[in-house]
Amino acid sequence: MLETTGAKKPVTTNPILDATGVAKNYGAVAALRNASLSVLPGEVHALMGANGAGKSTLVKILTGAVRPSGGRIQIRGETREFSSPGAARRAGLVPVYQEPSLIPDLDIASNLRLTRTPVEPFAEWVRELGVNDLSLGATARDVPLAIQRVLDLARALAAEPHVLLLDEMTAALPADLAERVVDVVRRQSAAGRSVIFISHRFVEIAAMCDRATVLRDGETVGVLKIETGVEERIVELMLGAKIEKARGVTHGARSTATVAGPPRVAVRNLAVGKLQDVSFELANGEVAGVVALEGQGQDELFEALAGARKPSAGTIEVDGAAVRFAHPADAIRAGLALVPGDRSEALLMHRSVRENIALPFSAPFRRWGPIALRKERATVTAAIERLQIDTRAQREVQRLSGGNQQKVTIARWIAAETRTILCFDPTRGIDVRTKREIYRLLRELAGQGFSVLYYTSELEEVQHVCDRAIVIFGGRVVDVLPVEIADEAALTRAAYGLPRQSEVAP
Amino acid sequence: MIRLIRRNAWVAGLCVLFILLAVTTKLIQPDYGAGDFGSLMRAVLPYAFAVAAQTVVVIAGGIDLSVAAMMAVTSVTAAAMMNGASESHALFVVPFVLALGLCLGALNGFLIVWTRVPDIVVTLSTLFVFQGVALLILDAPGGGAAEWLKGLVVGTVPIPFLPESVTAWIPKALIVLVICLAVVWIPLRRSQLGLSIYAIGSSELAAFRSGVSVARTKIAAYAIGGLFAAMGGLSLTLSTGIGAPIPGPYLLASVAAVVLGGVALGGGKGGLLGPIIAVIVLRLVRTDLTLLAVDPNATTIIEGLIMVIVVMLGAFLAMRGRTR
Amino acid sequence: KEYTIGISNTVQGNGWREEMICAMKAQALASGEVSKLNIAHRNTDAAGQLEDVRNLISAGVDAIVVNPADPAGINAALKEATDKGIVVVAVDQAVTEPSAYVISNNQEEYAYLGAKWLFQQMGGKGGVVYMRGAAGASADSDRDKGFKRALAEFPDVKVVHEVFTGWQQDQGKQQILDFSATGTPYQGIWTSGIDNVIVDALVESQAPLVPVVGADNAGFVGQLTSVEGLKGAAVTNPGSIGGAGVALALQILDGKKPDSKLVLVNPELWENATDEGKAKLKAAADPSLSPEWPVSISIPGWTTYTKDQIVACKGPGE
Amino acid sequence: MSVTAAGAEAVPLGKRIRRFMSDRPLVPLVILLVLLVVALQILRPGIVNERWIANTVKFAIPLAILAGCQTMTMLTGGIDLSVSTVATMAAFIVSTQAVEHGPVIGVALALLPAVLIGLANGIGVGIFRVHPLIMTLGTSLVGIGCLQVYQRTVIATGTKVPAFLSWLGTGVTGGFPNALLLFIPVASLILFVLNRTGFGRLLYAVGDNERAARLSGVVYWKVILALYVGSSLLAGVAGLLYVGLIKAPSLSLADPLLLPSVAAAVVGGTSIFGGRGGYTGTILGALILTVLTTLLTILQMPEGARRILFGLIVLLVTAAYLRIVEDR
Ligand SMILES: Nc1ncnc2c1ncn2[C@@H]1O[C@H](COP(=O)(O)OP(=O)(O)OP(=O)(O)O)[C@@H](O)[C@H]1O
Ligand SMILES: Nc1ncnc2c1ncn2[C@@H]1O[C@H](COP(=O)(O)OP(=O)(O)OP(=O)(O)O)[C@@H](O)[C@H]1O
Ligand SMILES: O[C@@H]1[C@@H](O)[C@H](O)OC[C@H]1O
Ligand SMILES: [Mg+2]
Ligand SMILES: [Mg+2]
Repeated sequence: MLETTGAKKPVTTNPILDATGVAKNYGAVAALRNASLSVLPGEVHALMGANGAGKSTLVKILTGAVRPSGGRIQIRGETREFSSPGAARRAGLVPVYQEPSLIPDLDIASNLRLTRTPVEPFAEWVRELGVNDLSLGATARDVPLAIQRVLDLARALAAEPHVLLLDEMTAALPADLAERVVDVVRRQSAAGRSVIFISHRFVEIAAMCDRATVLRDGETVGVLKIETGVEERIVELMLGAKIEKARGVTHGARSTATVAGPPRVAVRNLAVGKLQDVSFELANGEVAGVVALEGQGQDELFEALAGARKPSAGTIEVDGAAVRFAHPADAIRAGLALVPGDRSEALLMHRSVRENIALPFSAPFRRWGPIALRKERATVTAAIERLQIDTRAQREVQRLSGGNQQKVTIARWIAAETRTILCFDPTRGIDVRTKREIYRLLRELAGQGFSVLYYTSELEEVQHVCDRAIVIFGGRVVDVLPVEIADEAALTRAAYGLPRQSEVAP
Repeated sequence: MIRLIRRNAWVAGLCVLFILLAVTTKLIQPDYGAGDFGSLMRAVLPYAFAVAAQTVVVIAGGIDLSVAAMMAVTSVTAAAMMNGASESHALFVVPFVLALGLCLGALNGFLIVWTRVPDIVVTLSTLFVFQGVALLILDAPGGGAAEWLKGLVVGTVPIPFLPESVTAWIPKALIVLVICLAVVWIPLRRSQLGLSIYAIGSSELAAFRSGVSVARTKIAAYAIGGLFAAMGGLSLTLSTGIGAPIPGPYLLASVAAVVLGGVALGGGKGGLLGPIIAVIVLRLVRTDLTLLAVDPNATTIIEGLIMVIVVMLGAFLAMRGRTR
Repeated sequence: KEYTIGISNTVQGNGWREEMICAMKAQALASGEVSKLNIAHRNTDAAGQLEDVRNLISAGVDAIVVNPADPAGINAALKEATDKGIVVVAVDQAVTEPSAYVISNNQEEYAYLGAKWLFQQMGGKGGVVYMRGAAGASADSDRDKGFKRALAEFPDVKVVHEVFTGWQQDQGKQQILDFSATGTPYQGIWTSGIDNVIVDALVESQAPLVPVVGADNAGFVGQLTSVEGLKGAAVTNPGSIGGAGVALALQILDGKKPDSKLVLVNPELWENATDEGKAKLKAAADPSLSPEWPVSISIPGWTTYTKDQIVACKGPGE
Repeated sequence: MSVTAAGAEAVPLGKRIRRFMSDRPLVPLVILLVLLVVALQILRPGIVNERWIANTVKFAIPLAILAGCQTMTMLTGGIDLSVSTVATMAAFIVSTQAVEHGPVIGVALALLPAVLIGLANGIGVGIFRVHPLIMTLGTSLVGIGCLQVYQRTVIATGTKVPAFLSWLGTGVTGGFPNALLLFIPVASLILFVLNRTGFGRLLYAVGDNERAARLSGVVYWKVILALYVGSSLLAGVAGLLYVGLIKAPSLSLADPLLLPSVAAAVVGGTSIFGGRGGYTGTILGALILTVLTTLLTILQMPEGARRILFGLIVLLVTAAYLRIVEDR
């Protein structure tokens, strides 16, 4: 299982970076309240925490991209506060942020010049990281995302940082490139440089980190040495409680098979984006899970079904009739609606909960007239109650908590009585309790004959909500697993395109 | 790469348009000669500087509604200072006015950074302020200009190794324009500041994270805009010999030419060459219509139509490119 | 003889200037000597007029008749024109370029006559609202001289408000409304030809009808004989000076140069305070004209077109 | 992530006032308006009377209508720089056509270019995705050029402002300007559309988050097309009213209102980036700017100083307002 890496470096007692009591408020939202992090020279230090725990915020504060609301940061024992990333860079702290930071309209050479990065070492690192055909004249915008991430890293490495901060550097990378990153990070630490490493992948943590700091709700809740068996501890700390095996929540209540007639949605030989040839069916009253590794084209699939993107080949049938969507409005008319993974893509952040939920009602031209306010209030209130949305800050959705925001995006379609909801990683960045509520809600909907297509990046969710799991790999559906056998291990194998193991795990 | 080609294609397209118009001009008026081309370039001067000012700011992701008002301030300042003064006094006036433009522009940038009010609103406010300042300096068109300054844009200069038949087609006004723009623009393009200006225009966040001082860069971009506007103001004074406190039509013209020149509103893209050629094209259109004795107001229609159609076409092509 | 004449004017939409253009067209047509007019008529400033005049030079005209935006601002282009042998005539306002001819109303006298009458009506004391023309235009600065000369003769008359109307009706009206909204008392209004809208404004806002001086614009002349309680005077300022300008240019092209480069037409004052004045106003009134057109639609000794021709506003070949 | 409940803990007074104002953004505007009127009354005692109020309202109305166009377009993240041209065209056409064809046809003809320009703007912005600033600037140039050419064809006919427009624009009945007869319905309509109709919701939605609106089935170009046509029509109506007020049609009649119309919307709290603002604030903004203009005239400053103060105050108010609303 987990093993600690090689021989320990001589441990100096003086940390190179020491942050204590760091806090950051965004209005009413406390992204960080009391975070601390101490990194030793030559150490690879993992920063862990659930989505929204505040990892990225901490990185931004440490590197001067965001001003803290409180706390103290010491570099080599000296208290510092960086006013800009430039200042942090000069002090030897170089980040790779979670989002690409290349200037989109500049070519690579200019991007290097902008950060005064020497070209030779940069090119060296790029090759080292496994990218061989890079043109310095290419405009950053035109470079694929994964390569942009590699360039970000190479640029940071070329600056010869004392402390390198990597925020989910590997998340968007294919496995081979991710491995290269791990190699490179190891060598950094061997050379006596420190690395702060953020990732949700335990394999990577185990492979190279010395210690881990765990954040929960903006607070440091533990610092652990990476050793065998620490994984459980970390997860416990991250979630704040021992994860109960919440098996069999409701998925016994399947009604799929009993519904006669054509499937609610049938996808045949669909090609869109990275997807080459995808076929599956979604029955009435079914929650079908979609499982795929990052970047397999699942987002394109959902967008195509929601009418937000045109497929290049294949057909979509709804209730047995072929449909063609030129606009999400067409899909909505056919009863298909998307709940995107990124809440900021779905919400009118400055508008009220009520307006957000009622938005689809006003969209069609014939509804541009006066609003039936009483009806609207009734519909919206019903939806709010059904999802138990905390509406204390309902005048502006941006003041709601993330979980409540996510509920609003779902409530919208429940109020509109949309028959098929396409949920794309709806529980991303949501606390455990809210997650449960969402599972329950979706099962309830299925029980009433609604259909749900459910993509999740957290594999154990499949067994909480889904009736089946459709696994996509390499542009195709490689497997459809019944929920009984769709545990994490089986799904992971399938997601990597490996064949099913014949016998069920003991 | 594709982007590079496309950008150059835009400029090339403008050049073709210019050549077509030039040929048309010669067809309409066979007597059209070097002297007339000189007139064209003199008419181009203030517009070209106005559009240069706007271009820098737009590339930095902003917009400057006070361009014409800054031109008015600098123009009347120059005219008032040179009024009745000795010829050599102008030697002092020119750098002073350029510095003034730089300061006015920097003030715009500073207010945008400091108040966090959107740039459109800030420069809308300073548009009124600068207009007022111009009126306080001269409440009516007037003042004067040194003769040698006026002479700066009239006629031609002999250029070594070039026959007169060639230099006749290189009027001083063109030379002044090219030198003034090049002296600022070429070093800027190559400098870290120039890069930073493109960077903040392309993505303020990414630029900030790349260590660019967004505030300082923005102020600098507006300041350079102000410098170009001051050149425009000076060019007005030295072509009319007076300063006029009410701003001319340079704001709308500058925005139009920036867009026609292939610089995207929103920033981060484009160069100076396209907008300058666009401005020349627009002036030549007016000349041609005058030669044809067309109502000058029809020129307004045609300028508007060119703008609308070209921009729609550009947007349409961009859209096609995106869906591919 | 078949000449082409270029025309440049920088105020559009002002009735006086429209009459001027029509007079130019009518005179060109009536003369029979002009094959083509090339008219650059738009709202612009000195810089824009420079461009227009230069484009007219490029177009190869034989003469340019120009109403200058500024006395000095377009000299460079005028010089270029005369250097090429093009006859340049400035109408209505003077230019300082010595090679150009000027034919205009005597602007200083225009202002002096009206202002003096007004101050007399005010009993030699009180506040006057001074509504000027376009800032920097030489007609305006010449009129300012005349106005100041009259003012000097009446030490108890004070200017309580001075604005530039830009010779635009809408601006003038807005300005007087703005001003009367401030409640500052005044006893007379002098206008640089933006007159009938001022009377309208006073009537509409029920402000006291003080004496008003304006030009001989049809609307204002009509008001002087019809508006109850309005005292005022119209000073002649013929827009038809444009026709005279064309006539002068043609004369010069034909080789008959005038003795002086400056030709002045002297204004007259028609007031409604005396019976004699009223009679003159009655005789001059012409309700068939657009209210913003001056009633003096021809200049004896210069223009040769008929009323129908100027009203039709058609040039050669139209 | 967590939300701290705004509640029991002691909040400093300054912050409380701010929070109060940020929840009621109209309060500071009303305060400012009152302050300006008080200043006026102190500078010239007795000026604030029935006649003055009627006059101020008369002049604020056309500005408020044009600022309504800006408010609606700005809610979607746009701006309509063609409103002054449209207003001028409507004014000029009605003054030249109503004489011959009567008021009904005159008004119809006057509003025709408004519809055309609105359509062009809507198509450019909504379908071709041209930046609204550029699109409306372009159509405005075309429009003004057409008007100037048109003017040359009607020189002989002359202009005459129809009597009913003068009555509406300048008349006062029982102390109330007749213009209110037009403005109250128009303002109520705008307020109703923005607050109580599906279309109004969509304007906010499109400006707040276009992608979210699209995913909810909102068809962007339809909304934008309707918006710009509506804005143009409104501008045309404002032009008709304004020519009734000024009674002197010219080719630049409404030009001086363009920038103030943007300023009124901005001062009234509408965000130029879209999604935030409302028409009540804009009406207050228009009143504030009108009173401010009078105040500056009364101060008898030279024109230059007046413009400087005007600019500074617009900037100051916007900056202060931003602070109040954004900092929570
Ligand atoms: N600019 C902002 N305005 C308001 N809230 C913010 C802002 N940035 C972050 N937050 C909130 O602060 C919390 C911490 O966010 P942060 O991005 O640091 O989390 P994270 O631990 O990096 O999560 P992930 O694993 O998803 O990247 C989240 O609830 C987030 O919504
Ligand atoms: N603006 C709104 N927001 C939220 N819910 C709404 C809104 N308007 C209507 N509803 C709800 O949507 C459903 C249908 O509304 P409504 O009664 O207006 O439709 P209808 O007129 O019966 O149908 P149609 O217009 O399709 O013929 C009802 O349940 C109503 O409560
Ligand atoms: O009187 C004015 C005239 O002299 C000026 O030049 O143009 C407009 C007229 O109103
Ligand atoms: Mg995050
Ligand atoms: Mg993060």
